[in-house]
Amino acid sequence: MNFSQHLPALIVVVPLFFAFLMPLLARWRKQWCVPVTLGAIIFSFLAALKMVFQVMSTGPFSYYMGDWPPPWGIELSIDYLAVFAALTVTGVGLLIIWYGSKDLLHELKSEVIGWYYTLYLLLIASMVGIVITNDIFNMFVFLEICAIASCGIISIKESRDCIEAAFKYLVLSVLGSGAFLLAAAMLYMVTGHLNFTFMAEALPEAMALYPNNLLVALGLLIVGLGVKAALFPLHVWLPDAHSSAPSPSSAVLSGLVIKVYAVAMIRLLYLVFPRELLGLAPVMDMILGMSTLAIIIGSMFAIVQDDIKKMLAYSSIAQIGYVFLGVGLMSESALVGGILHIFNHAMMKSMLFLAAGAFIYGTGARKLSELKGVGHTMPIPTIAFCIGAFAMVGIPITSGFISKWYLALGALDVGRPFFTAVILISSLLNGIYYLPIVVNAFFSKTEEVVPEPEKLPKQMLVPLALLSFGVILFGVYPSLILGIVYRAAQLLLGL
Amino acid sequence: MTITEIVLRLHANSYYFFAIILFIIGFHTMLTHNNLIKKVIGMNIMDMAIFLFFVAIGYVRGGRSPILEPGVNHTFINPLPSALILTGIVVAVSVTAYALSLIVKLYKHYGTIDAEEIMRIRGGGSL
Amino acid sequence: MEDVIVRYVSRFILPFVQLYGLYVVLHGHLSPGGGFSGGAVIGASMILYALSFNLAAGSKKLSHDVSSILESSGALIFAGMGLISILLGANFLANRAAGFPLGTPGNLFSSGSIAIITFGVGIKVASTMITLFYSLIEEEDHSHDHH
Amino acid sequence: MQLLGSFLPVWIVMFPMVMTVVIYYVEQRSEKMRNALAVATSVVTFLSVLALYPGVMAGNIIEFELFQILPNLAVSFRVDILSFSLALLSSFIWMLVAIYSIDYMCKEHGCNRYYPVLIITLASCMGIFMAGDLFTLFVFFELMSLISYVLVVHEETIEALRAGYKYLIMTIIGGLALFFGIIITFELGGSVSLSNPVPLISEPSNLAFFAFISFLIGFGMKAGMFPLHVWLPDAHPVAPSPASALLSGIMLKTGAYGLLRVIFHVYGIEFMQATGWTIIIAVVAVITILLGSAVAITQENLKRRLAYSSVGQMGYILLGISILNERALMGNIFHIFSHAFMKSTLFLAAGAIILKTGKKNIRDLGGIGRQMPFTMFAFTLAALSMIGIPPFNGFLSKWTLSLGAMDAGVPFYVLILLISSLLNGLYYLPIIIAAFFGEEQGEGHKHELIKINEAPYKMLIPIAILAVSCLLFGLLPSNLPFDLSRVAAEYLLRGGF
Repeated sequence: MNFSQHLPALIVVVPLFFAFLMPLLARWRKQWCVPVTLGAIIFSFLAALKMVFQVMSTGPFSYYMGDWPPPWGIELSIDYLAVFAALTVTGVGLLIIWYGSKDLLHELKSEVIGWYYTLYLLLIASMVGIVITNDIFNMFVFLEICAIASCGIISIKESRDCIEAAFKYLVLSVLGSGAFLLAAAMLYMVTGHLNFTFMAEALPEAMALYPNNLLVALGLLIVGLGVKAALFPLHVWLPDAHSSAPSPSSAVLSGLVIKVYAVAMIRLLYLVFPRELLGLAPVMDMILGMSTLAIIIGSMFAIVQDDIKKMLAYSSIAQIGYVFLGVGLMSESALVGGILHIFNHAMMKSMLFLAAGAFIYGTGARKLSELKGVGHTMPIPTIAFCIGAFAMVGIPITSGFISKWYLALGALDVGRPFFTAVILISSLLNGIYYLPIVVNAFFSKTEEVVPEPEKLPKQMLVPLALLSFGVILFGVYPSLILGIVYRAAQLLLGL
Repeated sequence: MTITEIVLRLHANSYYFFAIILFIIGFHTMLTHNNLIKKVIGMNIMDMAIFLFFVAIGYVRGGRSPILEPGVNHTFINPLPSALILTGIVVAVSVTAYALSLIVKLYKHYGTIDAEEIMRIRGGGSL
Repeated sequence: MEDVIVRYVSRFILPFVQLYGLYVVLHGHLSPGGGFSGGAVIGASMILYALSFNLAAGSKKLSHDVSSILESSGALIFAGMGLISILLGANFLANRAAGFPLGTPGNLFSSGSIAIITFGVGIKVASTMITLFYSLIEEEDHSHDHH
Repeated sequence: MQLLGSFLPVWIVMFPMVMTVVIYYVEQRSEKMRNALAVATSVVTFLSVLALYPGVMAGNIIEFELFQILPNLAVSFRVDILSFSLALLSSFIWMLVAIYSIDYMCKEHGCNRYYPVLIITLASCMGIFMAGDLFTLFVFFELMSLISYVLVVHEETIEALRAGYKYLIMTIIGGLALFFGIIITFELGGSVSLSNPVPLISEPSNLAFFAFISFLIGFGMKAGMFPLHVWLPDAHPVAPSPASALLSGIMLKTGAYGLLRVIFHVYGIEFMQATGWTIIIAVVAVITILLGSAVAITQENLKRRLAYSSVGQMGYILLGISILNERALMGNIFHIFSHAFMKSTLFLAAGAIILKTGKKNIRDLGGIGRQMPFTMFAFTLAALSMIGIPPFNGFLSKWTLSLGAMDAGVPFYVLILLISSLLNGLYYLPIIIAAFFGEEQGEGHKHELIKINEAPYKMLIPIAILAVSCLLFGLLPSNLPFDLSRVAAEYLLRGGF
């Protein structure tokens, strides 16, 4: 029996298994909830890490669920993109829930905390499932689990804002899933396959017969995944949902969940649809247009926000624009930048949300104006926030710089310096809304006596410190992750 | 293309045609109705349209349900879409249940299930 | 709800409904239906009971707590069977390759792990429906207390 | 020894960085130790730079690649004569400012923030001058710009915060422009290294022009170039005086340094002569000179006037860059030296006045020369040098610049220099005259015996050294800065290799 060969299944199943175990644990062994959750995610993380090494040394491989080979069974495809995204999801997800193990005690009623871990594990499992599956229907199922779990971790905090935001999110998510399923049906109709690889083989022939059908399917997929990934005109649900949720939920939603849909979209666009189809309609240009608008308008909305979490949420809209910019430019560097930004933004944005959560935990303040002088009373979260802000602006030696570098280079590679300018302008806008917070935190004197903030437990500080360390590490030494991103991009572009 | 041709084509693709109409009805209900329960109903209609569409793909004219009996040979319909849609239905049920429970909570907080009313209360509230 | 007719009729049909649900679940690997359909039938029967008598009576038969425990265990059976396949040296959820006895097709005891998985799904679906019902109903009660 | 030599630049950059952390920990215990360490760090840095002298004068170029961040994108160091000159100048002035700070800052709050920041800006400044490629230069440039924000807002008054905000936004704009320029260079040249044997961009194209403009914006912003100078007159006066001295005296020059590197290494001199893009620099330089000098006259706040004067003086340097011949270039580099000495003297003297009397406005300064004769004497020397009166170094640099302009056949530039000198006279001389011969402001003091009330000697000595240097480097026909400028100018015109 060789465990390591089953890691593709186990990486999904172990969190899933413990997710179902969690209600039982919460009933009888409450103190076990946190260690078991952490253990399950650590297992997934290590599995992802192991698979990264495996893939880097021996190349992509597949796993057949139930020993049924495709096209009959569900195939998990462990390629560069999949392990990269799985590593991001499990790694950042681990730090977030570690932080959450203390923060949630503060934000949630004690009887629902066990359920929170259930939902969180389901979410992690479904996200990993989305990125590694090679089957469109399986992907749909994971998308739905992911949608419900992410609504769940918002509505679990039973304030009326959360409930309303969760409902809005749920309705739009279902709309997105519906569009996705319809697209899947259309693709199945013309190809007779659900497996991406077989579908991709059959599609060129099908395209000659039913080009319109495929275009509709492509449009539905972009809309469906775009709604979930909050691509610009479809982002309406995001600011409420991400800002009202408990801080660990915001971090995971903004940092990971929306990226996973982007990964799914990348896989479908590059690996399934024939490249000639993109010639029939200016799909990539539309994506570029949407992402440009997302980048600019998201940042502009962020500038006028007063609530720190709402500001971060709008910033996510802009940042997901970067990822799609990388997708739309269709050059190697840009794609590397886009994929890398998935990872970098996952770290930066979760860190920012967790830091914001720490401010709220310590002082109860959510308004930007109330955060004056917080740098002196809560140094570690403020420094983390500061590093995150610099990374968002794209100051060198932070990881944000590296992804911007690649995106900008990619835009120049295809001879479209306009998009380089877009990236730069948005960096400036990022500076306009992030830096004043940092400045206020450190340099402004407040007249009124600030009550001593609540002391943060180690479980909250260590993940923040680790994330900030990661942001710097991957800014100074990006080759740690670049190797796999490069290979992912090359695989996607068929180089 | 003459009218007859269009009608004939629609007839040939009637499953898809009606699925799309149903989809649009559901979509319309979901987006335009203020009543949250009606939104959920619209959501379900939309889902059902997709399910019907999916199942229709797998239908083979004259086919029977794919239950193997020794010694009997029939044309079977394609069982895969039906099996998939079973999963889809489960998902739809759970989403509906979840949406309804959210509506219950919303009603508790706002005393109404009218989206516009809720927006009004929110706007006028302390937010 | 205090309707004699409903009570009598439901008391009369409930055993048959439940038996039928059980039948569908247990023959999931042989005939149309299976865990989901059968589980739904069983769940519906419990809901019918709670509706026609009252919530307290329903809770007495199968409380909210028990049904949520069953819910978890149903899912655990499913995932556990998959893991057992791995322990037996085959891929996740593998059936024949993992060495489960397949028996003769058409017999009740056949098709290896599928029967067990279907059973798990049946438990899961039935208890989920009941739990959902309780959750919604109890929430409503809760809100009435507030008003 | 060879290895040690090539490691020296890294040491020069890393040592202050490490010391910053050390100072941060030490200062929790002892303030004396903190001050001593800060001074010691700057002295050691200065001496380490000085140790490069023999190698550099022998024409060696020290190159050292620390590590690669991305393919073809490394953090590397490279010391040639130009780097050396500016690093020497900066570390020298930094050292004096660190000594000056001890007494100046003792009454200020937040010293525990000031000293680490002072030292880490030193490190980043050294990093800029010793950068071996544009990326490293960019990293240290951003580091310095962002960290000196802390110096700008040190007082934490509303005014300082407002100025700081302007500074921050301008810094980010500048940084992004640089990023744009660097990435285009990378795209066109495949590398951003400064040690490429041929210029990185050889074909004129739209992209190349965009890159040029971006570099101009990025570095020009730092150098106080019109119309990007808007942050400067706000930011420099609100900082503590030693910090103003550094901001005006040294940090402005990083912009000029960057432009020199871009023109000579990224584009190359032939390219620049062929395309004539330097005319853009010339135009803004002329506007900057006139505007800076003219607006300075209207300023009431002493430090603000000095800041505007810096704008005007940076115009000279930009003008020198745009002319592209040996004597202009030499004048330009020499003016970097001169201005650093002059402006630091002026700001430090102004700081001494503010510390002792609290007077910030020029009209309050009547009779100050009798109270603080030594300080005002130093101020006078530097101001005269600013105006360009022989035999001060300001004269020498203007003279060389004018010769360069004549060589290039543009006497118009000489005219501009003259006009600006006149304007300089208009705003510096009244201060001096009022200080020595004017009546003291305020009532009831007129006939009191004026007490001599000088600043502590730890402040006076740096001022004295700087003021004397102004005179010395103008008086002696052959001195270190002048020689360095000459060699550096020749070196750059050779192609920088």
